[in-house]
Amino acid sequence: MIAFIVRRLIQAVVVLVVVAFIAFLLFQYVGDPVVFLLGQDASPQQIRELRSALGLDQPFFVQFWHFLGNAAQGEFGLSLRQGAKVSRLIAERFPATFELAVVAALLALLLGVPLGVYTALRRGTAASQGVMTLSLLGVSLPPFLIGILLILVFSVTLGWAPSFGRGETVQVGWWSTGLLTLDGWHHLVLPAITLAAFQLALILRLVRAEMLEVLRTDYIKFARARGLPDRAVHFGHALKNTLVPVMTVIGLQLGQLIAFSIITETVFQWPGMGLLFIQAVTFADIPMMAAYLCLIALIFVVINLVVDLLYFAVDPRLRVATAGGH
Amino acid sequence: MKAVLSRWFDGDVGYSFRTSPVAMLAAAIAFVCIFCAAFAELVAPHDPFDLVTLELGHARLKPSLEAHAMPNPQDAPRHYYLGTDDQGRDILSTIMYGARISLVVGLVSVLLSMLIGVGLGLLAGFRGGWIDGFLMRLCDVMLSFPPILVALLIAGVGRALFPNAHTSVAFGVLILAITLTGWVQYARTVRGSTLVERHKEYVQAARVTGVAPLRIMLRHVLPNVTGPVMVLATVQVATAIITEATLSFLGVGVPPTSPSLGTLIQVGNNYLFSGEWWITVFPAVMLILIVLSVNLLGDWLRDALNPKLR
Amino acid sequence: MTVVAGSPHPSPLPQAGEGAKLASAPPLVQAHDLAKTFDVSVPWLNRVLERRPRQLLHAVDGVGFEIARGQTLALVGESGCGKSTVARLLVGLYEPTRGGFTFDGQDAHAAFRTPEGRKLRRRIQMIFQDPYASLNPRWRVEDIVAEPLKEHGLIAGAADRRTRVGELLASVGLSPQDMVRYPHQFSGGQRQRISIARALATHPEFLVCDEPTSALDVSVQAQVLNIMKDLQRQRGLTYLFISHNLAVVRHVSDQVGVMYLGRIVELAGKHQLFGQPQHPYTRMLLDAIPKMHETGRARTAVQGEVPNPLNPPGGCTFNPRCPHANERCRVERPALLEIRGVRVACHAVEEGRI
Amino acid sequence: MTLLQVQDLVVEFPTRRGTLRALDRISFEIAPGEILGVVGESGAGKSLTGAAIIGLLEPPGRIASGQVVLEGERIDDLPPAHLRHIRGRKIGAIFQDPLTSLNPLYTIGRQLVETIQAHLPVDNAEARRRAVSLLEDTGIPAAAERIDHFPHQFSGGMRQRVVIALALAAEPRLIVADEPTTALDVSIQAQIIQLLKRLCRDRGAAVMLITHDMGVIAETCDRVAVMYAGRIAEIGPVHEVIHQPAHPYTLGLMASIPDMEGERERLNQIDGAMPRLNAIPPGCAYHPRCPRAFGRCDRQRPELLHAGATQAACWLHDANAELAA
Amino acid sequence: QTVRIANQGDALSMDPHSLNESLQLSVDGNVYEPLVGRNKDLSLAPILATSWKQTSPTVWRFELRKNVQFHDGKPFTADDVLFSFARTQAEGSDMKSYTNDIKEVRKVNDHAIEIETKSPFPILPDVISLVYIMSKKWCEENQATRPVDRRKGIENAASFRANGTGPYRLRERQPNVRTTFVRNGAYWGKIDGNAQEVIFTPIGNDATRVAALLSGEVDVMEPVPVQDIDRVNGSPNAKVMVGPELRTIFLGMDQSRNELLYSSVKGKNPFKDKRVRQAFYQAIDIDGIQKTVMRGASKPTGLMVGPGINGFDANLNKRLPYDPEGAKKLLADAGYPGGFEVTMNCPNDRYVNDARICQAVAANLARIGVKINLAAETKGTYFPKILRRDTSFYMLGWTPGTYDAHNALNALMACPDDKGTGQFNLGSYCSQKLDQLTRQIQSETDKAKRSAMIQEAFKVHSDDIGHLPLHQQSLAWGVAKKVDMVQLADNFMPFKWITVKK
Ligand SMILES: Nc1ncnc2c1ncn2[C@@H]1O[C@H](COP(=O)(O)OP(=O)(O)OP(=O)(O)O)[C@@H](O)[C@H]1O
Ligand SMILES: Nc1ncnc2c1ncn2[C@@H]1O[C@H](COP(=O)(O)OP(=O)(O)OP(=O)(O)O)[C@@H](O)[C@H]1O
Ligand SMILES: [Mg+2]
Ligand SMILES: [Mg+2]
Repeated sequence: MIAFIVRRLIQAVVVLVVVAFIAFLLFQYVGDPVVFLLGQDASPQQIRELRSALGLDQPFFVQFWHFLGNAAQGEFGLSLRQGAKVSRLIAERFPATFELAVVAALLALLLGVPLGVYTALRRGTAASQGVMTLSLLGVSLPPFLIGILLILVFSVTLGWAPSFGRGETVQVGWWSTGLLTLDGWHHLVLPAITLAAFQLALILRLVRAEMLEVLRTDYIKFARARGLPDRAVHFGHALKNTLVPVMTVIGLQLGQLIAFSIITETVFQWPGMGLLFIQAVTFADIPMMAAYLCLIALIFVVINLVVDLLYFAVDPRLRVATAGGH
Repeated sequence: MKAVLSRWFDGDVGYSFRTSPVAMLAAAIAFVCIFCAAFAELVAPHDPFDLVTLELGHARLKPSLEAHAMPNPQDAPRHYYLGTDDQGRDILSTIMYGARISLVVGLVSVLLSMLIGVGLGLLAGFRGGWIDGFLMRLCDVMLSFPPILVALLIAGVGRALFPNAHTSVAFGVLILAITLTGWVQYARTVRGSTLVERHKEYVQAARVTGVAPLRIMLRHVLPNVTGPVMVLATVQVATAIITEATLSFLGVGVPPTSPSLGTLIQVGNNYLFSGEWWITVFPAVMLILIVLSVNLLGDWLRDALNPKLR
Repeated sequence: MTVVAGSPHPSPLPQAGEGAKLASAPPLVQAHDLAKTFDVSVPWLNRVLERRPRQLLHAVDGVGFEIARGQTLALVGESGCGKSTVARLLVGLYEPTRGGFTFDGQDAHAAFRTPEGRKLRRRIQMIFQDPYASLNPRWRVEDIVAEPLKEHGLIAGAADRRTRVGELLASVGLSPQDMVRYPHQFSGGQRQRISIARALATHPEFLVCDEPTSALDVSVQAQVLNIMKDLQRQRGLTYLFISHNLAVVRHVSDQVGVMYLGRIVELAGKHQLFGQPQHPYTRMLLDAIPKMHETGRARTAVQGEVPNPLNPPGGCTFNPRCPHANERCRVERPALLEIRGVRVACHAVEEGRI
Repeated sequence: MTLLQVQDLVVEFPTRRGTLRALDRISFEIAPGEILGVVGESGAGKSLTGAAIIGLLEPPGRIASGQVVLEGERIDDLPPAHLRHIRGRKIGAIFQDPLTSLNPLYTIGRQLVETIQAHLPVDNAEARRRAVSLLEDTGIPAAAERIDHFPHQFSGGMRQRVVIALALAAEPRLIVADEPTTALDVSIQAQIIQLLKRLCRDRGAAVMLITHDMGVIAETCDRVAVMYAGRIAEIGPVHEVIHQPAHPYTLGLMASIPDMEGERERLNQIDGAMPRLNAIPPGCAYHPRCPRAFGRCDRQRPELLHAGATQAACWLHDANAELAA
Repeated sequence: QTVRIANQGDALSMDPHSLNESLQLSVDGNVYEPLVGRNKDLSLAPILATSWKQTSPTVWRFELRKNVQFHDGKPFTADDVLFSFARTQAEGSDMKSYTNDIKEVRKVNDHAIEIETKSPFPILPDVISLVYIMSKKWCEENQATRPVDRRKGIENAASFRANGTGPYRLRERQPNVRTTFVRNGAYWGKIDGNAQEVIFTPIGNDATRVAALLSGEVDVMEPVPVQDIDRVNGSPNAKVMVGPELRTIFLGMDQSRNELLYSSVKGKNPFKDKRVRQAFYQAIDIDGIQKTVMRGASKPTGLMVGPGINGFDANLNKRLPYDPEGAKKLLADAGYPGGFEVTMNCPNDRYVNDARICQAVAANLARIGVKINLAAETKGTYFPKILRRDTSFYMLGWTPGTYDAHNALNALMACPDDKGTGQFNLGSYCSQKLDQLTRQIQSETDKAKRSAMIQEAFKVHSDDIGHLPLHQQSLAWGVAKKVDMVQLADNFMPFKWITVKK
């Protein structure tokens, strides 16, 4: 198992390098930072100078190599647009995104899983049909529309929740948290719902589908025959057997939440990484994008590693399969 | 052909279709949507993609049953049942034409990513070892890129290769971009289930029979891991349609003169506060209908394909 | 027709009536020193934290036998002694940890790995112990039984194949109309029959039967056993037959191997074995057979504790339960020796103590 | 006083091509401390009877009519919440398929402890102690160690014993044992049988033992029911049913048992196959295969009739009618 | 009184020399001040310089204001001015273009300086109105003597902190989240407004920004999307201040290549033909666009600069009439009776309703038979593309940074060379006459003569139909009814003119 983890860590490094490589490839197509760096009155001479000063005129592989060298030392340079350390900017923004993503994920999980179980158990009843249909709204309404509608209803019309920003935050070390203030939670509600809507629907539907399969198995029947309480049968035995696919998807979705909450963050002006990233894209802020993509890659690598380890934790059959070597 | 159809209709799947009102309703909705999209030229009252007929003066009209006089007296007055958008396009017609774009992009890209993802996921889960490792790390890499960036990359390359083919390449770019970022979910999900499934005895029985691994994967394991795939796929259709809108906005998709459903919603979104709700609401309803029917059909098909649920 | 051993081409099916065994012909199936070890350790982290050692389970530990063409070798023994594992080794589902087996003169495990292995697969089939798990829950019976036919291209037309599947089903006492149903719609015994029909579909030469009739009622069991015997007579089929039902074993087998904790302790012709069992375990086993005609009477079960396969006793693994065990039995592992015309692994028998 | 009474039980599967009647008016009863053997052709409906008794028919299967009465209380129409207290506690069930009956994700210990605690107010340590002793009772070697293993790490026979241990965990009054010893070698089989018998003797528990092994039936049961095509063909004391079967089917069944003495090239078999559920012939279901069928057998369905010490559903034993030649 | 202001974007840095972007300069302008600033009508105002005069064609003398203190209490002197001008020329500065024409800045005494330009430079005071003065001492103490240099990867204290002479001081800065300013109690001048504290927040999303204003979470926001102007005006507690903006939106055509890159016409360039350009011009229904797309929030224009720019002449600001029929004829005359196909590039997140304007133009052109393939994209990819001149037909907006017509002539209309002239003349319109005039305007110091030359140059351009001017978009600020403020046409928002009613 330790060999497994070590192997995965080595692979993770490869993944990061590949991501960085592709990221660099991409930058030729997302725009030219120099155009945005210099004002409209800059002379061609200035543009040429800046280009060479930034090393943008060097061959692709030289640029990439420089980037790797610096990145290996945890140095991603300055944001071209903001003129501040990329690492610091990301560190500043990470807590906001992370808190939003985690709250949204919890919301999606805590509602999605039980509702999924419920709709699977009460297949065909009006209530579960209703839940299923509602969940379709979650997957078919684009998040920007959900966000705007929420704002329209709850901020503008009712005035219950603020429409933008993170509210009051408290600094805990380098981490700024909005979870310790009432105002912070107040600001969190709408974005979290917006972000969770899709995940919630997906998890709900997935759990339901898997539950329906598992509920038909012999061991569930046998568990019932032993007179186990329904809760134990449904949540202990059935739910756990749905976990392999559900975990995979949840893992992926959590990654997606952290990585690509761009739209929600834009709508609610949530000062997170997604907002940072979309700005970086609009202004072709290469160091920022590179660092961001590497961070996302890292998040996914970690999440996927955890999911794979959880596979083992959840399903002993897989454990033996890998340990015994096939 | 007829025989095949009738066999299918008499078969289990056909039977469960005939006895499921939900499935029939969903199919009816899907049929109407697809029909309107495919034959928009015939069904739609106007051709919103034909710029000549657009009347800027008719922009943002409310939905109504009354006809509007054209500014040029020689033209016939027009009906805008669902109102018009900011360019004077008839929403009803635009929905039909736009649905064509959205459906093609949504369905094709989901199908493609499903094919790729399920294929690679099966391979990874079934073969294990370095193939598994490699494919899953590939997933890690792909996951790190938002579709937006991938689309920009592909569009860049595409334009470099075919500098003069903007609109025709656009579709390809969209589909490719959504596919490339979409297959990962399927791959990882299928792989997870395959890991469990490949140790079951029926797989071993097939091995003993001498069935080639590829066939075992496709014929034995695949049907037993499709459950989550169906859920994902049906849900992803909507996501793909919305992603298409975002990409089009960034300039790598279809031009704004031929808006897709997603684009309409996105454009209309700007008019929510100013009270022109119909620009966004009707396309959104259409999108919901499409997604609803796809999901209901998907749910039904999943149950219908599962012999134990019959 | 004579089958030339080691012929590079797989021999065609022997025609009806020609399955008579040739004393001089080398055996069709030869297993030598087969062993399979499973790693059943707890997860690495727990092992480290709880300081538990790595645990290896020697499910099969040096099993050797041969079966001549047209013969039946039965394996009996306590459950968990490794019979199914042997069966799985023979059909190539497990890679042996040690040893190997030759089929018709060629190294089967090497062959399984090559494309040629597919041909071999057709000639070796298996009936699984657990009928339900071995049937794909999403397939109709028709497809399940037809799969080997399709896979080996035995019957081309779909209609012909259906007919053949119908015949196969009928031959195990199912109705051809059952073709359209799915495994979960059958009773346990019916599933077992489906699995038998599938195994018979390719006309295999060697059939590994892991408790093929245990889920069948006696009348269907009689039908199935009769079919198996008929096939053997007509086509010279070779069987490895695993069963707990000694009456059935006695009926079908030519040779019987008695396994105990991963090893063969006695290997003899059926008449010797049932007539004069040598190994103390065999004797106990035979005593434990329920007697049909003495209703309500308890039989004598094998005495003593069933040993732990993870931590088998030293020397002869049977020694803790053996009435004849002495010091040697506790330290020295007996080899399988030819004694009094049978092969038996027992110091007591070797020394003539019993 | 009977423990379990099954009356005119009918189980049906509605399918798209008509309704299948898998159990057709089954009636029998079991007294406390009694072991009732159930034998019959595979597919005859033995497992379904067991499943119907504990209320775990798989949909779309359903009890169409008849009733199941346990200790004077009707249980076939109880709501699920009530049933739960009966299952495991009053009726223990052992299913036919050991490999799939165990949850692959939990250690057998956890499944045992959970079951014990669902019914008995004991703490973890006590539950675990009981679990180990249950496993020992069923003859699992090194039970204390193997309790923490997962189902897939056991051989088929051992899994079967685990399933038995689970069914016995809460000391039920009635045990529905569906082929509990099929996967076991004779010596373990003997242990299990002894265990079941001991339960009956010591605690007055009753057992409904479904099996194909006539040796086991002979050794264990007090009475036997023989089923055929969803109906009871014959029911009576074990000795009589085995040695003087009254129903031609039972007769054929007994004849096809391979025995330890004689040497036969072929076993006796009953030719033909049991009818499919959708094509059960009118009258006696067995008549197409019956060597002694006569006039009314293909028209009128025989009810259970007294035939010596046993009861058989066969017109041969109709005292009121003349035997046809 | 606290005023909460929301804007589309954020000032990216507090360093006034790091980026030449109007939002950043506008925000920083509350903390830092130039020598010469602007009044409410954009006329020049003495700020840190009390007066200035041209002592020779190339030398200007500025008298500096006395008794001015930086926020940290240090006095403001000529050294700070010298330092700041030097700083704008340092590595990493984006403000170089404003001081490029300066040869030397000399200290006369503590409160007077002289600026010598490389050549006669009549509009120097206009040009330096965005050069903010920093404290030399403070910059030295904080290692901020140069603007942050992205190339070196070194951060800079001046990005996050500020020490100016302005009416507001920086209290707290969270980039892209919130920046808080408080009134400078020791300000040298009078502050008209009464805002004690200003909280500045970026809100990128249009709808969210509107929502924030409507729900009262902000008091001022900018810009209001044109379609929401009515809604805001209709709300009980907010209104929209609409005013002209300096930026002119126009379309450009590739007039230099012999074959267009993206067109169905092969072998020749239709845009080289004035008739085609005129046909395009007259096909555009600018009033329809103004009414429908811009909802009235724009001012159609016939010139490439708007009112408020030095050199603008209302008499010249006449458009050719909208005339689709005539346009069709012109096209036919030019040899395209059936029209042709051309790709139009357009941004979709840069100017007010940019992509929608393009769509409307495309629809207009469709009426005369020209098929437009509209490629609208985000500014991130759009600008690099058109700046490569990889376009046949494009949209651009321009505000002359110097508030002077010469800037527009030189950047947009003069023949491109590799020294920066005509850098944004992306269709390479070329006119000898105009080029010559532009060079003369550059150094002509006589006001009247200069104006005449500018007008002549504009006339040349209009007659050639070098570009297709569309309109000046309007400023639209959403303001709570309790707030009074001054709207400047250059879209700067000085806090000192904000008053909150009780
Ligand atoms: N879901 C189902 N749909 C249709 N028929 C079914 C279904 N489940 C079981 N049956 C039928 O019901 C009959 C009785 O099945 P049951 O499992 O009770 O047999 P059994 O007597 O236990 O046989 P065995 O000894 O082989 O286990 C069988 O003929 C079977 O085909
Ligand atoms: N995949 C596996 N992983 C770990 N241990 C295994 C595995 N398969 C079998 N074993 C162990 O190997 C031993 C032999 O198992 P096997 O299935 O061969 O027994 P068997 O003789 O067939 O028993 P039965 O008659 O009960 O089926 C058992 O102790 C079992 O627990
Ligand atoms: Mg076995
Ligand atoms: Mg059964």
